[in-house]
Amino acid sequence: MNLPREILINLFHEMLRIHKVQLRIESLYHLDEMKTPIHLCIGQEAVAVGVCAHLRKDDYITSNHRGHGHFLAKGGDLKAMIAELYCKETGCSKGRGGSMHLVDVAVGHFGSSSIVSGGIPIGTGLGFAIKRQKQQRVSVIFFSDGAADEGVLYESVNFAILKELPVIFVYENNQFSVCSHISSRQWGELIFHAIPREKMFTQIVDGNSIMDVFEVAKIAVDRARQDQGPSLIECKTYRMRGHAGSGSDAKLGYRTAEEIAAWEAKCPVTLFRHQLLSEQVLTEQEIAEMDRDIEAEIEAAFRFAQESALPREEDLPLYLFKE
Amino acid sequence: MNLPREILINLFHEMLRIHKVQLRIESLYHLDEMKTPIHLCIGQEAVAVGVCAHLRKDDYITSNHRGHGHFLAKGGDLKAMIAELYCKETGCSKGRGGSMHLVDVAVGHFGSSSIVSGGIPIGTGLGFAIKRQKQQRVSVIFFSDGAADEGVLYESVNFAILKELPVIFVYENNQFSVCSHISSRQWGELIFHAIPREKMFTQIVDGNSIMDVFEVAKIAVDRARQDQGPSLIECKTYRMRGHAGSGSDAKLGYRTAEEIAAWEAKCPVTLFRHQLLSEQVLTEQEIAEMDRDIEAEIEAAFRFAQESALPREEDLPLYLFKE
Amino acid sequence: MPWSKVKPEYDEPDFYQQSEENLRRVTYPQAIREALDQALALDDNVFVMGQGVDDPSGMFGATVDLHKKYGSQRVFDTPLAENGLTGIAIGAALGGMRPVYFHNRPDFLLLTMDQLVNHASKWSYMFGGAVNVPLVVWACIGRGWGSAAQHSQALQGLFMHVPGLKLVMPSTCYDAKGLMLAAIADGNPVIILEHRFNFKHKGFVPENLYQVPFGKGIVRKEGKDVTLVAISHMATEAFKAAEELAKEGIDAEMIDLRTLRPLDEEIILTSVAKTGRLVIADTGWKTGGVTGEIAALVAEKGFPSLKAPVRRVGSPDVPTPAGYTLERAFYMGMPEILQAARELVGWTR
Amino acid sequence: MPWSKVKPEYDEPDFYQQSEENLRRVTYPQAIREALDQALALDDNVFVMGQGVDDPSGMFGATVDLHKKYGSQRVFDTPLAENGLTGIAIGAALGGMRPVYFHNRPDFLLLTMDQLVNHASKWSYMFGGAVNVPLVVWACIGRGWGSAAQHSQALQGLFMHVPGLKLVMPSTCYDAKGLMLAAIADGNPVIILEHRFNFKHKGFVPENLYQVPFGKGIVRKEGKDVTLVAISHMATEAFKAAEELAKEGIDAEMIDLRTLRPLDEEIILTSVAKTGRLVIADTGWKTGGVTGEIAALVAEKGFPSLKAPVRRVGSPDVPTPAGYTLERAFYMGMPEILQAARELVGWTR
Ligand SMILES: Cc1ncc(C[n+]2csc(CCOP(=O)(O)OP(=O)(O)O)c2C)c(N)n1
Ligand SMILES: Cc1ncc(C[n+]2csc(CCOP(=O)(O)OP(=O)(O)O)c2C)c(N)n1
Ligand SMILES: [Mg+2]
Ligand SMILES: [Mg+2]
Repeated sequence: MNLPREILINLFHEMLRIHKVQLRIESLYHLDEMKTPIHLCIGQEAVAVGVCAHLRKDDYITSNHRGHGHFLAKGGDLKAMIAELYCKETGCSKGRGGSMHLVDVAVGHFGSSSIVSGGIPIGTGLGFAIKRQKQQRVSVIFFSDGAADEGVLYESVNFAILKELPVIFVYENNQFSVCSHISSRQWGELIFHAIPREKMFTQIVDGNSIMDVFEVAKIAVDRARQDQGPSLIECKTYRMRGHAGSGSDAKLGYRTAEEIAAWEAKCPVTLFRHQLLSEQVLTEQEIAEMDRDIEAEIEAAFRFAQESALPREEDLPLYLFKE
Repeated sequence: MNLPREILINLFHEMLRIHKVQLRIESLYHLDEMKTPIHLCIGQEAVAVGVCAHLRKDDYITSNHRGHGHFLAKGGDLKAMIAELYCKETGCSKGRGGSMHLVDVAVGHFGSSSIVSGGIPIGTGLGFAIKRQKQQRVSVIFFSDGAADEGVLYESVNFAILKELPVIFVYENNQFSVCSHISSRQWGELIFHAIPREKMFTQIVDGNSIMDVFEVAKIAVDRARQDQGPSLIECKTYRMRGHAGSGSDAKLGYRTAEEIAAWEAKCPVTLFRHQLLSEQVLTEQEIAEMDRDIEAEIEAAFRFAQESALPREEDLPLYLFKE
Repeated sequence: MPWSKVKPEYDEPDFYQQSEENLRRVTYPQAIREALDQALALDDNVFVMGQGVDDPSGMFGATVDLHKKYGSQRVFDTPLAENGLTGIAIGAALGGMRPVYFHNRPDFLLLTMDQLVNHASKWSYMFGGAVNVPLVVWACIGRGWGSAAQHSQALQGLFMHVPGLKLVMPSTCYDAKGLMLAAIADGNPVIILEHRFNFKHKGFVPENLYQVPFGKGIVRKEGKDVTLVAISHMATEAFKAAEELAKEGIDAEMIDLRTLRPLDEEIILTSVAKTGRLVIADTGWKTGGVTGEIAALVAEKGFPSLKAPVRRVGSPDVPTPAGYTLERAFYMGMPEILQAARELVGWTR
Repeated sequence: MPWSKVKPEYDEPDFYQQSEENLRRVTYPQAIREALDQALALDDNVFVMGQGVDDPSGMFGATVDLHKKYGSQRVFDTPLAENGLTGIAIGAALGGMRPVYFHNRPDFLLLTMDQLVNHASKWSYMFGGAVNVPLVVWACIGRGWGSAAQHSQALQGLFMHVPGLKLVMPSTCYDAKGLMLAAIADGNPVIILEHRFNFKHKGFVPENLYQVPFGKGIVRKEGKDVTLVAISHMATEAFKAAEELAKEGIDAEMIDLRTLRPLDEEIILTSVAKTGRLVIADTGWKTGGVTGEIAALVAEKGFPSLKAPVRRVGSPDVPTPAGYTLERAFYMGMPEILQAARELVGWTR
């Protein structure tokens, strides 16, 4: 696929930005100032970026506990996200949600659930609202293999096809749910790939290849926008860090150092970086500038978060209901 | 398939018996002595009989609200079933369950749920117990298209394949859930038919043909008994009466009189009756004798039920727990 | 099944003399249906979903033929898949719609607890008010004719424990319509639990579009000797009990709470301050449910005025039995309320 | 996440002086693990399942390495699919096995309410005792470090309302082992709700195989001025409060209920008959939950001996907030119990 330079650069920039945000969070987590359980998406940057690149501000996404990448790729406010990790009043969820519960209605992010699979039917319902209101929008649902264990996926896929909803199920198959390999939980390939293409477009892609994800996501998004029904994209990828918290978890022994190393070599950001350099889309220097700009933005976001005020104890009762 | 005469006769006898029991219940229901919601299986006799013909007394079944046929085909005690419909202390559930909640542990019937799909994981778990205890048993799960809407079916099928359980999912597709046609609830064919045969044997059969059901059920039961894993048999059939209570519901208009008539012509009992007569397996006179014997048995069962004592109010607290 | 045999038609006492000018009386299902009809006409974003809402019997009459008037886009049948469909309704609500999701029985809500309790009830709070879920979930408590353990549960005791949900239980045709309209207008998840017996009611219902506010109970009969607090079908039973007691010279005050979340604490405490005696009646299990919370409320905040122990009338702690002799022993009602009130009035240390 | 920062190690007071001969002290997770180990060794039909039971951290240590000792047939990881797996566990139990199903958090039990409440709790009753379900479901209440609304729910208030379930909430290492062994030996569905903070405990645990009976609370400290009733982590807080009160000259009696279903009514009523004052402390939401039921019990059956209003210490009626400043306001404990007890002792009409 031959893409205009600015698109390529933008894709790289988004991935690099997410990657760097994750690294910064990780590097500061040991200070215990972010008192919230974090789930880093290092290694999975291409999925969120490749899909969201096709989305408009008023399209919808629903996300899960590992949602930093989804949030940022959809255009969520970085300052508000970091402030949420610090549980500050200026956080996107006013410090009530923490890392697993991000929201940014302004960009169509209606909240991430830390109940695995919880966001799947909700995203399907957002697609239903789009259809009923005859909007040209798309609802994208991000979930991983643990969520694919849950029957609610079967129920949601059925409804999405039944009502021909503009919903895209983005299955980030990183093969693990905490320390359980998918093979100890599922008998084989996701059965929904057997659904006839005219009912639901489904495809398996290399989730670490931004180009592959981008290409297939385009088909799905166009389909949804033209009211041609739902799609399911399975992105084979890998979580580079431990399930929760910071650092590698190789020591736990549920996956081999070799396996981790093999995937490290497939880092989506590095791969794309090399591609863009070799194709001379970008120069080392341009990338270095990009690095600097992103670092500065991240620096500012963390300063904003650290300087923001904490929620006041007396405000505990607020926000239970919309009055 | 060439079957020994006694098997053919037995299959016919079982279907005829279930059919007659249903008719008798229906003919007496208006008296309001059976104060329990009934769900007749008239038109679906071949499914229960064709499958259970291969089961031993110590094999398991789980059933649903429309469970009279399953109960009787598995060898459940007719007297105890009728007494349960009269809510008597002599009922199989001591009058605590009613028509939707039959049980007969002596023949491997561990109770029917009136929560649609509720019995599916339970039957799967019975299969798990069989496997762990290295028994040569089979666990059969009866459910209909409404239950196929539920995600717990997806979860149960996955687990049955994952653990290679001796479970047979018997899908009685009578096309309706109360008044809702399956097409208003599901996008198309059951997706599990796409599962590779070596993982799970699946087949669609004419549920009104006792021979077809019998033949395919044999494959599934043999497979399970030889610990070769689960199967799913979809039996296309039709409910001749209203969803609940007695009599036709043609007047409701959610299905046409023509459709009902067309299926009436495919009554599994009548069809098989003609076959056995034309193939001279049975004579009119032998069938007449069969009729008489069955009528007598039913007569006795109803007398037993009517004459049995009602549960005593002071016994309300009993049976909550096993002490 | 012949429900007619389970409870006869019931003509509600006219609790609303004030409105002489318009005394139109309609049936309970008609009252609900009228609320839905008016809401559907008023707001394009309102829709009605649920297994069987478009079938000939239309939810015991509450939704009958609405699909013919508003089309299958706005009034439609659903797959069973209750948990998934609840999440879908939540998503639709987040997307600007106003779903009203019908279930035959509360028993089926147990399949939806993840989406109702983990999601709908928390969505506004967990995101600091950035989002809200205008969702109405409706279910009708079954009773009699051997409905048995899985088709007759009165689960308000569970939902009353969950912050972020509103819980509505009408007892009159007037409230059934007004509370449904208030629920649809509310910006938050509301659960309406009806009782199958109420569907036999005929009562006063204005034709206009009106709302009955949440958190406001109503005194159905004033009295000074003992307070009877009840909801839904038990309010009907308690009112009958109050009339009986009057014949015995016991002047009971009867309060219909109408909503359990929010709960009208004031109306209860004010009444107990006057009577000093409290009987609470609920259709749910006695232990750990509605009667417990209300008794605790008074033991905490109304203690000084209590002249006698609190009495709770609730279902025995067993699943509902199918058999009618056992049903007779299982279900509480007017006689038990009567008995409890008599005991309290006669009570001395 | 650094739980160590959330609660420090806690050395349990020795509630069991009687057993001088054997004062082996082990950690809370070790106590549970020992119970499982002994049950697995004793009965081939016992098995342990759940998402993560065989992972390196082994349910906070409670199941660690058991799969290595007993094999993946008897200690195995499961798909998430919580509702399906609960039904599968019920079926396995009906087939003669004794499943112990572990969940990280009670929040996930909300996905299983259909199988737990519509099925497991009713199976024996609904079939007139023809069948029974020996099933143990275990989950650990999370707290702190921004666990937030979906990973910290204390849902005992829901389960306490359901007949047919037994509900266990240990507060000591001794009880954690003895109640687990009693649960596995029981022929009925038992839910064990642990508290994450208890896992920091170290306490006396006999090596032998013993059971702590259900429905028997225990007086952790005798007293005559006020009764403190609590469970699980709140029992630890209440005990500390009782010790504080002693310094102030207030002689509090502290009762640890250990199980909520069955509930030891007698131990509560006997104590209140003596003290006339009651504070109830629970980790769950205040409204419609455990504290309400116990307060109601006393308002009903202990009224004559009550000298003051009942006080309930429970969580405010909001979802758990993530932020630590808000967590501070949300979580109740020793200070609130202390305050309530002081008020009651000072209370006059
Ligand atoms: C319904 C439910 N069950 C269990 C959990 C506990 N849990 C939290 S995260 C997680 C892993 C989920 O794995 P997956 O869906 O593959 O997402 P990933 O961590 O790989 O991004 C689990 C099991 C949960 N949050 N929700
Ligand atoms: C979980 C659940 N949802 C809804 C119902 C209400 N209900 C009772 S029977 C029935 C029809 C079920 O249809 P199907 O599974 O096809 O069985 P059939 O009646 O055709 O034998 C429904 C919807 C229920 N009992 N359980
Ligand atoms: Mg994963
Ligand atoms: Mg059907």
